[in-house]
Amino acid sequence: MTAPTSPYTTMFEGFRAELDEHYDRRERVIKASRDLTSASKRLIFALQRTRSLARPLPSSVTKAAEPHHGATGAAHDALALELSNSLRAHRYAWQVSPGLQEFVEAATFGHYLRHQTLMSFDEVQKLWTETGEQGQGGEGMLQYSDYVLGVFDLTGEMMRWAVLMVAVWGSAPSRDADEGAPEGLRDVLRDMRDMRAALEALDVPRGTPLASEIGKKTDVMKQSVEKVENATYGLVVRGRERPEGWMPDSGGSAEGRMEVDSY
Amino acid sequence: MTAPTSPYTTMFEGFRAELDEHYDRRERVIKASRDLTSASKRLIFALQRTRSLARPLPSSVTKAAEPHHGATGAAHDALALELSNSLRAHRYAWQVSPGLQEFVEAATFGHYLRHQTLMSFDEVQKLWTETGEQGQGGEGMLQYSDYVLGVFDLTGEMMRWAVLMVAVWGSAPSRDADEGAPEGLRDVLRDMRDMRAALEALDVPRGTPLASEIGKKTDVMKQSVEKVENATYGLVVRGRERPEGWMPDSGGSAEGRMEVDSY
Amino acid sequence: MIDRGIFEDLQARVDEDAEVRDEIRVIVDTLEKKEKIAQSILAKAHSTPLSQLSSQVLEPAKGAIQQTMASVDDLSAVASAHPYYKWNNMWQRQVQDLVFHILLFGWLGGSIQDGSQPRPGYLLTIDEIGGILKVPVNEKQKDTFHIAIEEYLHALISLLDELARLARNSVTLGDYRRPTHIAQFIKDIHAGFQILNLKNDSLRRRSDGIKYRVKEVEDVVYDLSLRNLIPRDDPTSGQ
Amino acid sequence: MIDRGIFEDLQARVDEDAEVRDEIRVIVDTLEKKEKIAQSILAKAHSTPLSQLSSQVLEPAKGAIQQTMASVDDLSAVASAHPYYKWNNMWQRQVQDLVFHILLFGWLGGSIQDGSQPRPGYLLTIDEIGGILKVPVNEKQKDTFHIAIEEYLHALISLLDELARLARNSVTLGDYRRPTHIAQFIKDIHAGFQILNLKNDSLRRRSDGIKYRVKEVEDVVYDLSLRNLIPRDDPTSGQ
Amino acid sequence: MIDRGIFEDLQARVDEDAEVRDEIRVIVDTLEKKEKIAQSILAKAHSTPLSQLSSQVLEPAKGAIQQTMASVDDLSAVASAHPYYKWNNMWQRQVQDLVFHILLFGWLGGSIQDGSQPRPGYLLTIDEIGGILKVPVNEKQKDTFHIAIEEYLHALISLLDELARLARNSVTLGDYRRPTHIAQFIKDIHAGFQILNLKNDSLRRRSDGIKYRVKEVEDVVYDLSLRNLIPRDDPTSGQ
Amino acid sequence: MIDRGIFEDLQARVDEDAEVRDEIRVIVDTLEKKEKIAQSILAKAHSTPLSQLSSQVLEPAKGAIQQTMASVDDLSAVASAHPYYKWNNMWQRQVQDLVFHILLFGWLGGSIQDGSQPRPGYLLTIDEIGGILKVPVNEKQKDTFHIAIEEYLHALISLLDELARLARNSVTLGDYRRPTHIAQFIKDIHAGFQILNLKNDSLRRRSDGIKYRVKEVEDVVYDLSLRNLIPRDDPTSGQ
Amino acid sequence: MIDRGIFEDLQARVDEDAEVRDEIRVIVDTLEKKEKIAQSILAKAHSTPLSQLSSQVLEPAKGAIQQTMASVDDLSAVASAHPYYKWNNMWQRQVQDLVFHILLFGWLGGSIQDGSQPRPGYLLTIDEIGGILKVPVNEKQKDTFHIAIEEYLHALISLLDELARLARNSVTLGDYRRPTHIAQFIKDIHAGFQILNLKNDSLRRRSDGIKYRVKEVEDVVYDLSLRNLIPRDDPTSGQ
Amino acid sequence: MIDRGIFEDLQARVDEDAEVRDEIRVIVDTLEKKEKIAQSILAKAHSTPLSQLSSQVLEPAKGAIQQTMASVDDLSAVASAHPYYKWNNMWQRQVQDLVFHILLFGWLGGSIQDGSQPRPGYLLTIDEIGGILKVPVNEKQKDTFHIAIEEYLHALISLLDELARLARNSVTLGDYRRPTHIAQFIKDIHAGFQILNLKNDSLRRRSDGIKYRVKEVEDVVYDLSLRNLIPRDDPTSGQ
Ligand SMILES: [Mn+2]
Ligand SMILES: [Mn+2]
Repeated sequence: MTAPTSPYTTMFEGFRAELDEHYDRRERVIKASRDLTSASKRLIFALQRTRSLARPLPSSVTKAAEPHHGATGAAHDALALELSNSLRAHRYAWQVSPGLQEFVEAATFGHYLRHQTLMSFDEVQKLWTETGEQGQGGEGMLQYSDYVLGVFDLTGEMMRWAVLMVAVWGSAPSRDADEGAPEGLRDVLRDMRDMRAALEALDVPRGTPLASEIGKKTDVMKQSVEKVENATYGLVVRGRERPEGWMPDSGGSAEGRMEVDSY
Repeated sequence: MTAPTSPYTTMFEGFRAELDEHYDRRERVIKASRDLTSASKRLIFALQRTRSLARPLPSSVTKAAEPHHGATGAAHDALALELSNSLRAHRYAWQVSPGLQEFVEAATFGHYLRHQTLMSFDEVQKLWTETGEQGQGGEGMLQYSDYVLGVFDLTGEMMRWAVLMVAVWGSAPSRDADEGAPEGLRDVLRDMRDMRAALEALDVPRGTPLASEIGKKTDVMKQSVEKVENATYGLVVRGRERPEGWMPDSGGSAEGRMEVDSY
Repeated sequence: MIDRGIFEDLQARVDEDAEVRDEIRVIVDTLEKKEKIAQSILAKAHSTPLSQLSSQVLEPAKGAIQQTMASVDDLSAVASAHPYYKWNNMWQRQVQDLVFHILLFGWLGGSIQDGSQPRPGYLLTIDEIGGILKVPVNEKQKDTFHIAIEEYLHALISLLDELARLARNSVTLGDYRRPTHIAQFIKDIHAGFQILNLKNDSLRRRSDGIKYRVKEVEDVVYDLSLRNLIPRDDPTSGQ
Repeated sequence: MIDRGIFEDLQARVDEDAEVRDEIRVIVDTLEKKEKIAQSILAKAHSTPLSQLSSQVLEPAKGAIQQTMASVDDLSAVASAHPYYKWNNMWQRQVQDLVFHILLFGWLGGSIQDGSQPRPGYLLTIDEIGGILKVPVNEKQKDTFHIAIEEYLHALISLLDELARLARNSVTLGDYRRPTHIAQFIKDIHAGFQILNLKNDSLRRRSDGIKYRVKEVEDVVYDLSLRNLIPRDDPTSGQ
Repeated sequence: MIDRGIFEDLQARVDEDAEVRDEIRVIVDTLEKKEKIAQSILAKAHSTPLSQLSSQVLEPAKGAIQQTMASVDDLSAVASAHPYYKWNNMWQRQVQDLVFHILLFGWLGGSIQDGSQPRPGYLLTIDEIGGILKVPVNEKQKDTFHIAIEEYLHALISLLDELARLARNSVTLGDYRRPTHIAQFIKDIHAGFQILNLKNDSLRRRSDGIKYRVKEVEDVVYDLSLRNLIPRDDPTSGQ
Repeated sequence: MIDRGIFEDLQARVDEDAEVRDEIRVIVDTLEKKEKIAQSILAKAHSTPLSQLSSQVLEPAKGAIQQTMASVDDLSAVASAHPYYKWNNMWQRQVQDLVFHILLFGWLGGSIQDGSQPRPGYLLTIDEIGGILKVPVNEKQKDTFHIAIEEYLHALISLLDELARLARNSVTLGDYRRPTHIAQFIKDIHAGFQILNLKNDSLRRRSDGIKYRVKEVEDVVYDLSLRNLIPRDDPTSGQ
Repeated sequence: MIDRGIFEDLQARVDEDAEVRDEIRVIVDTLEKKEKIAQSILAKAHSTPLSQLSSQVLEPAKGAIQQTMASVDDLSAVASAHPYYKWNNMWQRQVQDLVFHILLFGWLGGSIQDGSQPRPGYLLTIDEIGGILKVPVNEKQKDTFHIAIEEYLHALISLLDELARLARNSVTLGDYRRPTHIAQFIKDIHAGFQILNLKNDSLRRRSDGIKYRVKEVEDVVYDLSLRNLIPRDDPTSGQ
Repeated sequence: MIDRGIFEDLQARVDEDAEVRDEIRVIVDTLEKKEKIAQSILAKAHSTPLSQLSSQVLEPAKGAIQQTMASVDDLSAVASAHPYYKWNNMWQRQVQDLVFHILLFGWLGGSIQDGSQPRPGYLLTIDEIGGILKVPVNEKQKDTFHIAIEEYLHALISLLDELARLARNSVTLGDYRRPTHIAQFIKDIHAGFQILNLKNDSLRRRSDGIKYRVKEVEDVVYDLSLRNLIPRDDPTSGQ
C-alpha cells in the first residue's frame, strides 16, 4: 500500500523536477569547484619553483604548469556550462567561491612573478573568461569578493617565494653568483607592505559575509608581511658584517678574516 | 630562472606520481560517495510513501524508487573501481563512510518495511556487492561500523514512518478503513525499543572513532523511540474515549453522543 | 609596484553594495510593518465564527494585503536591478510571511480581485501568487526579482501549521465542519511533500514536521467522529 | 522482530577490534622505548667531533637501531594480519621517528650491514629503509604492513630539521666543512619537495617549513664564507 | 621615564570594582534566598483548589514577598551609587524573578496593600510594581537603580508560561472556568507583543515563544469545549 | 651536575599513576559492562504490565545489580588506597548510573535484601544506597571511596527523567494509576531542589531541567483527568 | 483588559534605543574611516628613514589625527547624553585604535600642538591624550563620555606590539640606535604591567603577551650588540 | 514522603565548600602579591652585570622570597585540613611560580640560609625547595599540603625558558662566559626529560618545548664561537 495520491500531485511533481535539477546542479558545481581548487593549487606549486622576478617564466615552470592549465580549463568549462546565466552564477556563488579564490591566487601569483605588478580585478576576470578550453565563457561568475579574498591568500604565496629568495640569494652572495640575483628582490617587501596597507584600508561594512571572510584572513596576511620583514632584517644584520670592499666572488681575503676577528 | 634540479629529482618525481594518484583517487571517491548519499536519500524518501508493513512494497513505491537504484548502482561501480583492493578500501574508508552509512539506512529501511525484521550486516554487505550495475564488486568495502551507524539513523526513518502511521491509521479509525490498517503497527514500537536496547548495550571502547560517532547519534536515536512512544500514548489515551461497542465504520450512534456528553 | 587604482576600484564596488543593502533594508522594513497589520487581522480567524469571517477578517485583510503591494513593487524594482541571489536573503523571511498570509487569506475564501467568487479551502498556486503580487515566479533564466519555489513551499508549511491550529479553534467556535476539510487538505499537501527529494536544509526540517500537523487534525476529526459531531452531509467526513 | 544475533555478531566484531588495538599498543610502546635509546645516542652527534663520531655515536646507534628491529618484526606480523589503513595511525609517529633516526644514522655515515663502506651525506632511499627493516615500502596492492611514502617524507623533513641544527653545532665544534655539505643537501631535498603537489595536511605544513631550514644553513655558510673559513679544497664550497 | 602612577591608578580601579562586585553579590544572594521562599509558596497554586487559594497560597505569599523588600531597598541603595548599566547584569535575573512572582501573586488575586480588594486575573502595571517595591521604573534620564521595562516584560512572559501550565492543572483540579480566562489573557498579551518590532535579543526570542503558550491554552479550551465542560455563563466559551 | 634522581623519581611516579589508572580502568570497564545488563533489564519496565513486573523485570534486575557489587567492592578497595579527588572523575559516570538504576529498581518496588517487603514509589535514601553497595556515603573527613551526595543527586535527576517517560508508557500499558504517583513524586523532588542554591555546575544545569519533567507528567495527569480515567481512590486525581 | 500603553511605551523605548544606536553607529563609522587614514600613514614609519620621518609620516599623520577629532567631538556629545556603560562597547575598539595611533604618533616624536618640541620615545599620558581629544579621562563618578583607563592600556599594549616590529624594521632602514631605545621602553612598560593583579579578562590576556615583545627586542639588541653595531654613545648598548 | 534532609545536607555541603574556597583564595591572593615583588627583583638579572648581581638582585630577592614564606605557611595549614586533590588547582600556578623563582635565585648563586656559600649554576633539588619552604615534597601517602614533583618540574621548565633568555642578554651585557654554562645546563636537563614517558598532559607539552630552548642557546654559542668570543679557558667552548 502506498500514500494516497492527492489533487496536488501534479503541482508537487513540478516542484520536484525543479528542486532535483537545482540540487543536482549544485552537486556538479561543487565537484567542478573542487577540481578548480585542486588544479589551481598545483599551478601555484609549479610557480613557486620560479627563481626570477619581472621576467617571463622559465620554460621549465611553464612546462610543469601546462597540465594544470588544462585541468583549470576543464573545470572552467564545466562551471561555465552550469552557471550560464547571471541568476545561476549568483545562486551557486557560495559553492563555487573556494575554487574561484584559488584561481585568483594562482593567476595573480603568476602575474606578479612575470611583471612584479598586482593583476587587477578586470584582468583576472578577463583571464577567467578566456580560461576555457572551448572558447570564452563564465562572464560575471567571478565576483570582486572572490578577487579580494584570493589576493589575501596571494600574500601567503608571495611570502613563501620571498623568504626562499632571501635565503638562497641574500645570505649567500658568494654562491650561485653566476645565476644572477633577481633585481628588485627587496622591492617585494615594499609591494607586500603596499598590499597590506591597501587591504587594511578596505572599508567593508560590518556584518557582511565578505567582512567576516576578510576577518579570518587578515591576521595571516599580516603575519606573511612580517615574515618577509624578518627575513629582510636578517639579511641586513648579517650583511653588515661584510668587510669594506669584500666581494662575493673574491672568496674573501686575509684582511677579511682579520676584520672579522677584530669585531 | 627556475629552482635548480637536484640529484633527488627522479626520486621525488616518483613520489609525486604516487601522491597525485592518491589525491586524485581520493577526490573521485569523495565525489562517488556524495552521489551514493544523494541517491540513497532519495530512495528513503520514496520508501517513506509506503503505507503497509511486512508486505511487498507497492508498485508505486518500487516504480518511484527505480531511478535511485540506478544512481546507487552507478555510485557503487565507481567506488568498486577505485577501491578494488582491501588496502584502498581502508585507505579511503573515512571518505566513503557517509555514503555507505546512507546506503545502509536505505537498505535496512526498505527491508524493514517489507519484512518487519532488521536486515543483518551480512545481508547488507551482500546487497552492497550486488548493487553494482556491472556484476558484483565492492567486497570488504562496507565496514561493520558503517552498518552500526546506518542502523542508528534507521531509527529516525522508522520514527518518521511510524508517527505518520499512528496519525492516519490510529486516530481516525472511521476513515480510509477500506484500505486496511497494517497489522502489527504497534509492534513497530516494540521493535524500536528492542533496537534501542541493543544499540545502548553495544560496548564500544572509549576513545575510538566509532565510539565518538555513536555518541553523536545516540541521543537522536533515543528521541526517535520516545517520539513513537508519545504517539502511541496519544493513541491509547484517545482510544479510551471510544464508547463500549463503538465501531469505526458504524459512524457512531446516538448513544455514543450521549456517552460523550456524560463524561 | 602595486597599482592603487585597483583598490580604489574595489572600494567603489564595496561602497556600491553597501548602498544597495541600505536601499533594500528600508523597503523590507516597511514591508514588514505592513505585513504585521495583515497578520494581526488574519489572526482573528481563530476566534471569528464563519458567519462573520468575511466582514471581520477577509475584508480588512484584503485591504491590508493590498497595502503591502506597494512595498513589493518597490522591492521588485530595486531588487531586479541587482543579482537576485546576491541579496535575496534580505527579504526571504518577509516575502515568505507575505505569501503565507495571502495563502491563508485565499484558503479562508478571500479574493484580491473584486468580483471573483470566494473559494474556501482553495490553495492559491505559485503562479496565482505571482499574479496577485505582479512579480514573476520560479524564474530560471532572467536575473530578476521573483518568488522562488522554496519560498512558496515555506509559506505553504506555515499555512499547514496555522490550519492545524484553526481546526481545534473551529471546534471551540462550534464549527464541526471545517476540521474535516482541513484534515483532508493537510493530508493532500503532505502527500505532495512526500514526493519531494529535499536536502538537509531548513525546508527539509520544517517539512519533517508536517506529519505532526496531520496527526493533530486527524485527532480532531477522530474526536468529532467519536461524538458523532461531524455533519452527515459532508462528503469528506469519511462516514 | 529484531534478531538479537545481529547485535551479538556486532559486539563480537567490536571486541575483536579492541583486542587488536591492545595487541598493537603493547608492541608500539616497546618500539617507542627502544627508539628513545637510539634517539639519545644520536643526539650526541651535535657535540661529538667528527673524529670520534664513529666510536661515540655510530657504533652504539647501530646497536640501538638493531634492537628496534625485533619490535618492527612484531609490529609487521601483527599489523599484516589486519587492514593496514584501519590501524596505521597507531604506529605512524613511532615509525616516522624510527625512519628519521635511520636516515640520520645513514647520513652521518653509519651502516647497518657489516662490511658495507660508510657514505657520509648519503640519503637512504625508501627501498633501502625497507630493506633494513625487512618490510615492504609504498605497497599499493597487498594489504600488508609497510612503510608509506608519507612516512618516509615526514622522516626526511625531520632529518632536515636536525641537519640545520647540526650545521651550527659543527661550527661550534670547529668543523667548517660539514655546513656546506649540509647546505647543499638541504637545498637538494628542498628542490625535490617543490615538485610535489601536497594537499593541506600535516605533510604540507611541515614541508612549508623547509625554506627556513634552507635559510638557516645558507646563513651559516655565509658566515663562514665571509670569514674565509670554508676549506678551499671543498668542491661544494662555491668558491 | 614611564609614569608608574598609571599602573597604580589602574590597580586601584580594579580593586574598587572588585569591592563593588562583592557588595552587590552579597545583597543579591540574600534577595535570591528570600525569593525562593516566595516561589515555593506560589508553586502550590497548581495544586490548590480555588476555595483554599487565599489561605494556602496568597496569605503566605504576601508575607514572603514583603520579606524580599528589605533586600530590594539594600540593592537600590548600593546600585544607585554606581553606573546602572555597568552592574545591572548582576541582579537582572533575580529582579525579573521577583517581579514575575509579584505579577503571579497579583494575577491570582493577591494584594500587598491591606484592604485593597482582590482582582483575580488582573495584571499589575509596571508603575504598580514600582510602587510596591518602592523603586523607580522605566527610568530613562537619571542613572539610578530602577525596574527596567525589559525586566517587566521578561517577568510578564514568565507569567504567561506559568499560566499556561496553570490552565491544565486547573482542569485536573476540576476548575473548568479558569482555563478560558487564562486563554483570553494570554491571547491579549500575545496581541500586544506581536505588534512590536523588537531587536534581536533575548526578549525577542522569548516573546517569539508566546505563540506556543497560546496554542497550549487553546488546546485546553478545545478539550473542554469538545466535552461541553465549559460553564455556560462564560462569555468566551465559544458555545 | 644535574641530579638524575629527579627524573627517575618522576618516571616512577608517572608509571605508578599509569598503573593506578589502568587498575581502576579495568574495574570501571567491568562495572560498566555489568551495569549495561542491569540497564537493559530495567528498560523493560516501559513495556511490561504491572502484573509481570516482578518476574520480568525486578527479579532479573536484582540479580544483575548484585552482579555489579563485586566490581563496586573492587573499586572501593583500589580507590580507597589513593586520594579520592585525584581519581574520582574516572568512575563518576558509572557510579551515578549504578545509583540511578538502583533507585529505579527500588522505586519500582524491587528490594535487594531478601524478605524485605516491596514498596513501590519509594525513594531509597543515600544511606540505604550506601548500605546496599556496602560503601560509605557523603564522606567529608576521611579520604576514602564513597558515594558523594552530588552523585546521588545526579542519579536522582536521572530517575525523574526516566519516570516522566514511564508515566506515558504506563498509560500505554493500561495502567492509569501510576502516572499520578509519578506526578506527585516528581513534584516533591522538584520542590526539594528548588530550595537549593547550587553553584553554576552540571548539577545546577540538570536540576533546572526538572521543571520540564513536572510539566510532562502534569500533562499526562491532565489527559487522564479530562477523560475521567484516574481511578477514584486516588487522592490526587483532582475529582 | 491589558494596558496597551505598556507595549506602546516599550516600542517607543525600543525605537529610541534604535535611534541612539544608529546615531552612534554613523559617528563611529566616520571615526573609523578617518582612523584608517591615520593608520595607513603611520604604517609608513616602518619603511621611512628617520631623516624623512617628519615630512613623510609625522606631518601627514598630524593632519589625519586632527581630522578624527571632529568625530570624537560628535561621539562625546552624543554619548554623554546616554548612560556610558550601556553603549560603550560600540566605540571601544575604535577609540582604542585612535589612542594607540596617537600614542605611536607621539612616541615617534610627533606633536599635535604647534610649537611644542618633539620628544621621540615619549609616552603620552592618559591625561595628555584626554587633553588632545578634549574629553575627560578615567572618569569614575560622572556618567559621561570619557577615555577609560582600560582603553588607554589596551592602546599601550598595541603600541608595544608595533614598536617590537619597528625595532626590526629600523635595522633594515639602517638605524641601529632606535632598537635599544625601544627595548628599554618595552621593558619599562612590562615592569609596570607585571605588578598589576588584573582580573581574568582580555586586558590580562593581552598583557601576558608583553613578555614575547620583550624577548623580540632583546633579540634585536643581541644581534646588534654581537656585531658591535650599537652606537657607542648609547648607554644601554651593553659595552 | 521525600526526605528533606537530603537537600539540607547538600546545601550545607555546598556552603562549606564555598567557605573553603574563599579562605584559600585570600591566602593565594596574598601569596601572589608577594611573589610579584620577588619576580620584579629577579627580572633585573637580565640587565645587571655579574659584578653587581649580588647587591642589586640576589640580596633584595632573598628578602622578597622570605616574605612569601608566611603565606606558604598559611596555605599549608589551611590546605592540609582538606583533601589535597580537591583544591590544589587553586594554588598550582602560584606555587609553581614561587618554586621557579627560588630555583632561579639559587641558579644565580643566591642562598636563603645565611652563611652558606653561593653556587652559581646550581639546581636546587626538590627536597631543598621543601626545606626552604618548610613543607613536605612529593608526598605520596599522607593527604597533606606538599610540593608535588609535577610542580617542581613545571618550575624547572620555566627556569630553562628564563635561562635561554638570559644567555642572549648576557652577551648584550658583554658576558661571553655564561652562555656556554647555560647551554650545558639546558642540554643536561633536556637529556633528563627526553628519557621520560610522560602522559599527554601540560607537563608533556611544555617539556616538548625544551628542544627550542636548546636550539636558542646553541645559536648563541654558535655566534660566539664563530667570532672567537668564547673565553679560552672554557672547557665547553668547542675550540
Ligand atoms: Mn595558497
Ligand atoms: Mn535519514
